[in-house]
Amino acid sequence: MVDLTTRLGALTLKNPIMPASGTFSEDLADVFDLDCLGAHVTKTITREIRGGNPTPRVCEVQGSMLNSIGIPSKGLDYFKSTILPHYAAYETPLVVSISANDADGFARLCSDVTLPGVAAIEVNISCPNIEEDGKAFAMRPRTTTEVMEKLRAATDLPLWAKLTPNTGETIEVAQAAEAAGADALVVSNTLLAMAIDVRTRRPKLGNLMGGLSGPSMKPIALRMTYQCAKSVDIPVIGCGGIGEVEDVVEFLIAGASAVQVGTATFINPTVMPRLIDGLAEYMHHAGIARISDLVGSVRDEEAADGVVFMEAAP
Amino acid sequence: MVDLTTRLGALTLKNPIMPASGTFSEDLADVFDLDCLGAHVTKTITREIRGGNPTPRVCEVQGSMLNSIGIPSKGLDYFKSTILPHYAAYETPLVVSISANDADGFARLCSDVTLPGVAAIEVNISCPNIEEDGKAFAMRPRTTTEVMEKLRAATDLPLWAKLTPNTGETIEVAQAAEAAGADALVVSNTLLAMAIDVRTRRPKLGNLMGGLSGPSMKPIALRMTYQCAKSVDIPVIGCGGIGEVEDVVEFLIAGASAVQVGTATFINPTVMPRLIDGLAEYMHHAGIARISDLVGSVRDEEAADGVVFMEAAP
Amino acid sequence: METVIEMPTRGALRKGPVAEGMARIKSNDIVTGDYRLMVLDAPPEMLDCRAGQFFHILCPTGESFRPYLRRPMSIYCFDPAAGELKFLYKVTGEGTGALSELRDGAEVNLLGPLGNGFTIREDWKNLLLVARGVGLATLAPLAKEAREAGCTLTAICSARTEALLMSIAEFEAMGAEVIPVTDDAGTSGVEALREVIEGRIAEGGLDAMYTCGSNRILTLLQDIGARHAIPGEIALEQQMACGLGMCHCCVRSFRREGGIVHERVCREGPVFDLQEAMGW
Amino acid sequence: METVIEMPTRGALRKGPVAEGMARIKSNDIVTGDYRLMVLDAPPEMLDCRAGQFFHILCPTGESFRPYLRRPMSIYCFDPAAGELKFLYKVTGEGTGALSELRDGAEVNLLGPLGNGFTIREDWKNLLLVARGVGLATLAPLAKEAREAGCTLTAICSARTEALLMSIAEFEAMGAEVIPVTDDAGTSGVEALREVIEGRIAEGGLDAMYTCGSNRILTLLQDIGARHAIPGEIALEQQMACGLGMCHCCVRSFRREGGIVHERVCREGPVFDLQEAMGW
Ligand SMILES: Cc1cc2nc3c(=O)[nH]c(=O)nc-3n(C[C@H](O)[C@H](O)[C@H](O)COP(=O)(O)OP(=O)(O)OC[C@H]3O[C@@H](n4cnc5c(N)ncnc54)[C@H](O)[C@@H]3O)c2cc1C
Ligand SMILES: Cc1cc2nc3c(=O)[nH]c(=O)nc-3n(C[C@H](O)[C@H](O)[C@H](O)COP(=O)(O)OP(=O)(O)OC[C@H]3O[C@@H](n4cnc5c(N)ncnc54)[C@H](O)[C@@H]3O)c2cc1C
Ligand SMILES: Cc1cc2nc3c(=O)[nH]c(=O)nc-3n(C[C@H](O)[C@H](O)[C@H](O)COP(=O)(O)O)c2cc1C
Ligand SMILES: Cc1cc2nc3c(=O)[nH]c(=O)nc-3n(C[C@H](O)[C@H](O)[C@H](O)COP(=O)(O)O)c2cc1C
Ligand code: FES
Ligand code: FES
Repeated sequence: MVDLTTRLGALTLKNPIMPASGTFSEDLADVFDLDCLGAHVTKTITREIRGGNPTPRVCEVQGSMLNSIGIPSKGLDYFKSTILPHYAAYETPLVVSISANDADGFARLCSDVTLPGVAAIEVNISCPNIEEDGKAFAMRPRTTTEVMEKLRAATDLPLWAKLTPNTGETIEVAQAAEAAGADALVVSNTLLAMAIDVRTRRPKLGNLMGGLSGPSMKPIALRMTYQCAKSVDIPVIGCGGIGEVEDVVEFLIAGASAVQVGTATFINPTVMPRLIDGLAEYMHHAGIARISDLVGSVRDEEAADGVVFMEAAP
Repeated sequence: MVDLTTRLGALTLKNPIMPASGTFSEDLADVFDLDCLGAHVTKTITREIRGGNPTPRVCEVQGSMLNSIGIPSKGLDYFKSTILPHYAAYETPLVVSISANDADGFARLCSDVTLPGVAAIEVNISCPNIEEDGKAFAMRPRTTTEVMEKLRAATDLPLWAKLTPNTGETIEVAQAAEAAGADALVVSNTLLAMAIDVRTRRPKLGNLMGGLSGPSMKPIALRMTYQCAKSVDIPVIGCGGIGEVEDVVEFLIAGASAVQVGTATFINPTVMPRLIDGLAEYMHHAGIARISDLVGSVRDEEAADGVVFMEAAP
Repeated sequence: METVIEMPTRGALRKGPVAEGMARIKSNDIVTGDYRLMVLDAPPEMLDCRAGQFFHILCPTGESFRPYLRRPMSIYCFDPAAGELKFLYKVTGEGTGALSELRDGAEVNLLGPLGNGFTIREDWKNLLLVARGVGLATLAPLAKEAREAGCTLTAICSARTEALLMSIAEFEAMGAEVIPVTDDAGTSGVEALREVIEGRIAEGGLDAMYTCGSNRILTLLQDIGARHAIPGEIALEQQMACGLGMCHCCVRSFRREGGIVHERVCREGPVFDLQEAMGW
Repeated sequence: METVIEMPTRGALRKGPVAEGMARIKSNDIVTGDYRLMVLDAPPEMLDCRAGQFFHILCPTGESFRPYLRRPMSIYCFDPAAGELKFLYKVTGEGTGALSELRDGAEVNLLGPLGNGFTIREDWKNLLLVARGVGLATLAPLAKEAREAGCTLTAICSARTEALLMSIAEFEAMGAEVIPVTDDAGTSGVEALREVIEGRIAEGGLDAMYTCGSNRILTLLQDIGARHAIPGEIALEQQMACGLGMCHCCVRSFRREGGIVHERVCREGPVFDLQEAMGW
């Protein structure tokens, strides 16, 4: 009997598969029973009503995609009146993703979504911090510490910090988030990228640049997952380019305790239930009884410790 | 008559296509006449003889590759006695890529390769700086300034600074390199990534992590090329995932004055001459007379200026 | 000892209103120019459709085409009795290029039916549709629904040349009156169209108008609709990623009391109120 | 006005010693188990080969397999007169999986011939090769070269089971004496092999030994070679990216005076001195 139960600090999930913020909503219930998932994660919400970015908001690149949606949000009230009650129908724990432009507003929102029916709060600190130079909170350890301390003080719920790959200080940021009281890290958000239509010479995204997600992100997110798992004691949730059972296993081996699936759901909307079944089957055939037998089991003894912190490759 | 001539500061190239360091050597002369290229760029050389990293040194990821070769080098003497004379047989200008672990050693090497037959020096400042915490020089503006000032003082040859994508400060680093006297920027080196063999649970690279190159890098390198071209006045040489004529055109439109082709040569060793011919044909059909008519011609008026410096996407 | 695999989601892939699965290609031939007709053998759960709905198609990767995202395609024809689903598409890029290479007997992964179809209110009797080019694919199934609702339908079919006019026979078979117009004949311009439509209105009245795609025709119909208080609907297009309402990439702007709002083409659309739609 | 395109590299793709281009598949069938034989119609510039050299093959991307890098494959057989090139390969992953799906008549992009082949010194008369599994592919063309050089060749062919023994007829057709050994029969162990080879040496002497692939056999032959002062060569494998010597990913370690050195399997190899090669 394969046991897919996954522990994320105080939270126990029935399996390690959950959606990535912004690539999931109650609309997916049209395709399968959402109660099979390990957790539900909302699109990032903001306090105010926001319109989002100009279209086109997505484009393709070789085997992956870019997006610049811009966190359109119907605001906090709509979340409380409509979204939260909707998820009450499910047993699966609900994780609410939130964001704000400044640390105090972020903390207030965090406090306001600390509500019955919310199992954890994912803080999208990969979004621009307009008090500083517009760089995301999670680009630097200092701004990570500042915002995470305020967020920690604002809620008793498990607090997941979602990191950005657009930094040269992944490990320092991860450690700052842990020190400031994060209960888990989500690794990671999308990587800033661009595409131009050579015919029209216009950027393919209305907002000029956007975030790379999908298979191209996998080796980058896997590296970050490994770096984070090696340098913090809180659980790491892997995210980036996951679409096949082997991807899930690879992230677990690298040190992730659970994974989020984003872009793959666009290509194959039933991918998450397929991954849950496929993971059980894989573990059965490989004789692996528990998820924890996989987590962090990478055989990296031979590779020198020094290179864990290596920052340049060739 | 299409004119492929490309100006890179003091240097004029007969076309904008050149190889990326580490993916090219005199061995390619077995396949085509290397004199068709806009420039020749050597593998990064170091003063000392170096062995390089443990094998496996490359692996595949979805539609791209990782490498961790580790700059094996036969040293400066071998370069002078064997490599440099070899390239004397060609008209095409020779660009020598160099690297070192500390700024003073880097500058001394730079001075030592300032030799007849060398047209420009590409400084691989994406390599670890062991005087600091092992992070590459080009990860921070301060360390970029320090090393680039010493390098600038060490040579009168055109100095190309090769940037790393493993930073959250691309624009600041680009401006630091320019301010310290770089004549051009090469954008960029590989992005730190990882892959694990789920069967053996071992890292797929002997050195644990390695650099992502190939098509997955394209939207990232294109974004950096655009950011750099917008924020400095020296020419930018695009590099990352280029393999088709449309890719070359896309980088030129984004602001690159020339491009380097790396991984694509492994897949298709004749890709560079094909790109040169294909670019001429493309320009002919599109009615574009000169390379300079393409460079930086991106129609980004509609996209707000503010987002140029945006650092987080969704 | 035989171990038992716990299948935590067994039964999770139960049928929701939207199906995801394979359909087998019966034929996939050129209609005219770059237009192709794909006829599929589809399972019953995919055939509970409305005119105006669409499928999100996973176009296969091969040597020459490497699409990544799914591609939205209107339902050109659905026939639950025959187990058939048809798409009429124009080959324009990676995705439709990949579709065009599929041979008879190949399978293709479909997600759908998706979105909201056209409305025919009970009190509407005289309907008009204006379709151009591949817009026919979206509007064609309205003919059948109109007939089933006991309405008379006039279809203005527009194309660059006569050779590119498609589906006229199909419309006529459904009892619709077809008015072909072409650029070649100079009959497809906005003013020419206005005359034809105003003529219809003068003759017998119009209860509703339907269109899709073209900005020019949208503006014309909005103007005529506003003057004569004739309601209408338009099917819109937009880049799509998920097709289900999750990603918010497919929004368009609409005029509403209180200001301009964004709605998702895949979820609130693709069919929208004619007057609320904004040009692009 | 007709403009002229300047083609700056016209003539640049002139024939170097290494060719890159397409070859058409004549057949691609299962030999035994996971082993397949691919027979290609190759252009003359690809057929100026030596035993031990290899080609770097661009395996096609499809729905089921998506290899990215090229895959190195030894030349199993080359016949300039017939315009034929053959590869014997074992289906193990993405690349060889993709190759195995190619149908007769399909084209595949080859780069080669690459690397250095085996040496047969003029004064060598009695040669021995030890091949296991797919190592046969690498060593097989030595039989023809040995015959052309007027040497006698003994081929010890090793496999898991008798069914997996390949190419015995081909070796015999080239006048080689074949000694089949299998795990099933218990004849393929190191000590059994040692006995056979020592027997040969005792009988008539051996001038050179050739092998490839297996660490176990390498150690055995190094030991025998050192005892009896018999030279030898080994063909080595390593992950490859460029195949041409540019990327330095394919190195292996070798014992030389002065210490251990790295050499590129694609450029300095794949054939190396038996005693210098180091186990892995
Ligand atoms: C609801 C809906 C129904 C449609 N029905 C039909 C139909 O019945 N027949 C038909 O031929 N076409 C239809 N289209 C348009 C069709 O989706 C595009 O032509 C197709 O996506 C082009 O893909 P491509 O890869 O061939 O082109 P590319 O230019 O390579 O596409 C690049 C990207 O742009 C997107 N894109 C390009 N054109 C459009 C467009 N017009 N609308 C939305 N996204 C686009 C693609 O989906 C892809 O993500 C419909 C679009 C929508 C939104
Ligand atoms: C010079 C040379 C000659 C060879 N000749 C033959 C031959 O004639 N017949 C044959 O069946 N095989 C031969 N091989 C091995 C063959 O290259 C590999 O089996 C093949 O690359 C496996 O690819 P894959 O995608 O099917 O396997 P995967 O496991 O999916 O490959 C993953 C990666 O590992 C590399 N790789 C895997 N195994 C090997 C290996 N043994 N050597 C080098 N790289 C490897 C692949 O190239 C690829 O980059 C040769 C190898 C070399 C270096
Ligand atoms: C269309 C789209 C919208 C997204 N919106 C959000 C968001 O609102 N908040 C957030 O934290 N991440 C957002 N993301 C990032 C994803 O949650 C995820 O981190 C990223 O896509 C990498 O995972 P993937 O490769 O599996 O998609 C979005 C991604 C996409 C593609
Ligand atoms: C095998 C390999 C070796 C490389 N070696 C070097 C090097 O020595 N110095 C350097 O500056 N960049 C090196 N690079 C990086 C390339 O020059 C280039 O910046 C990168 O690969 C991105 O371009 P591409 O996607 O076209 O390959 C190497 C890349 C590869 C794949
Ligand atoms: S395509 Fe995702 S919301 Fe419409
Ligand atoms: S494979 Fe590139 S040097 Fe051998």
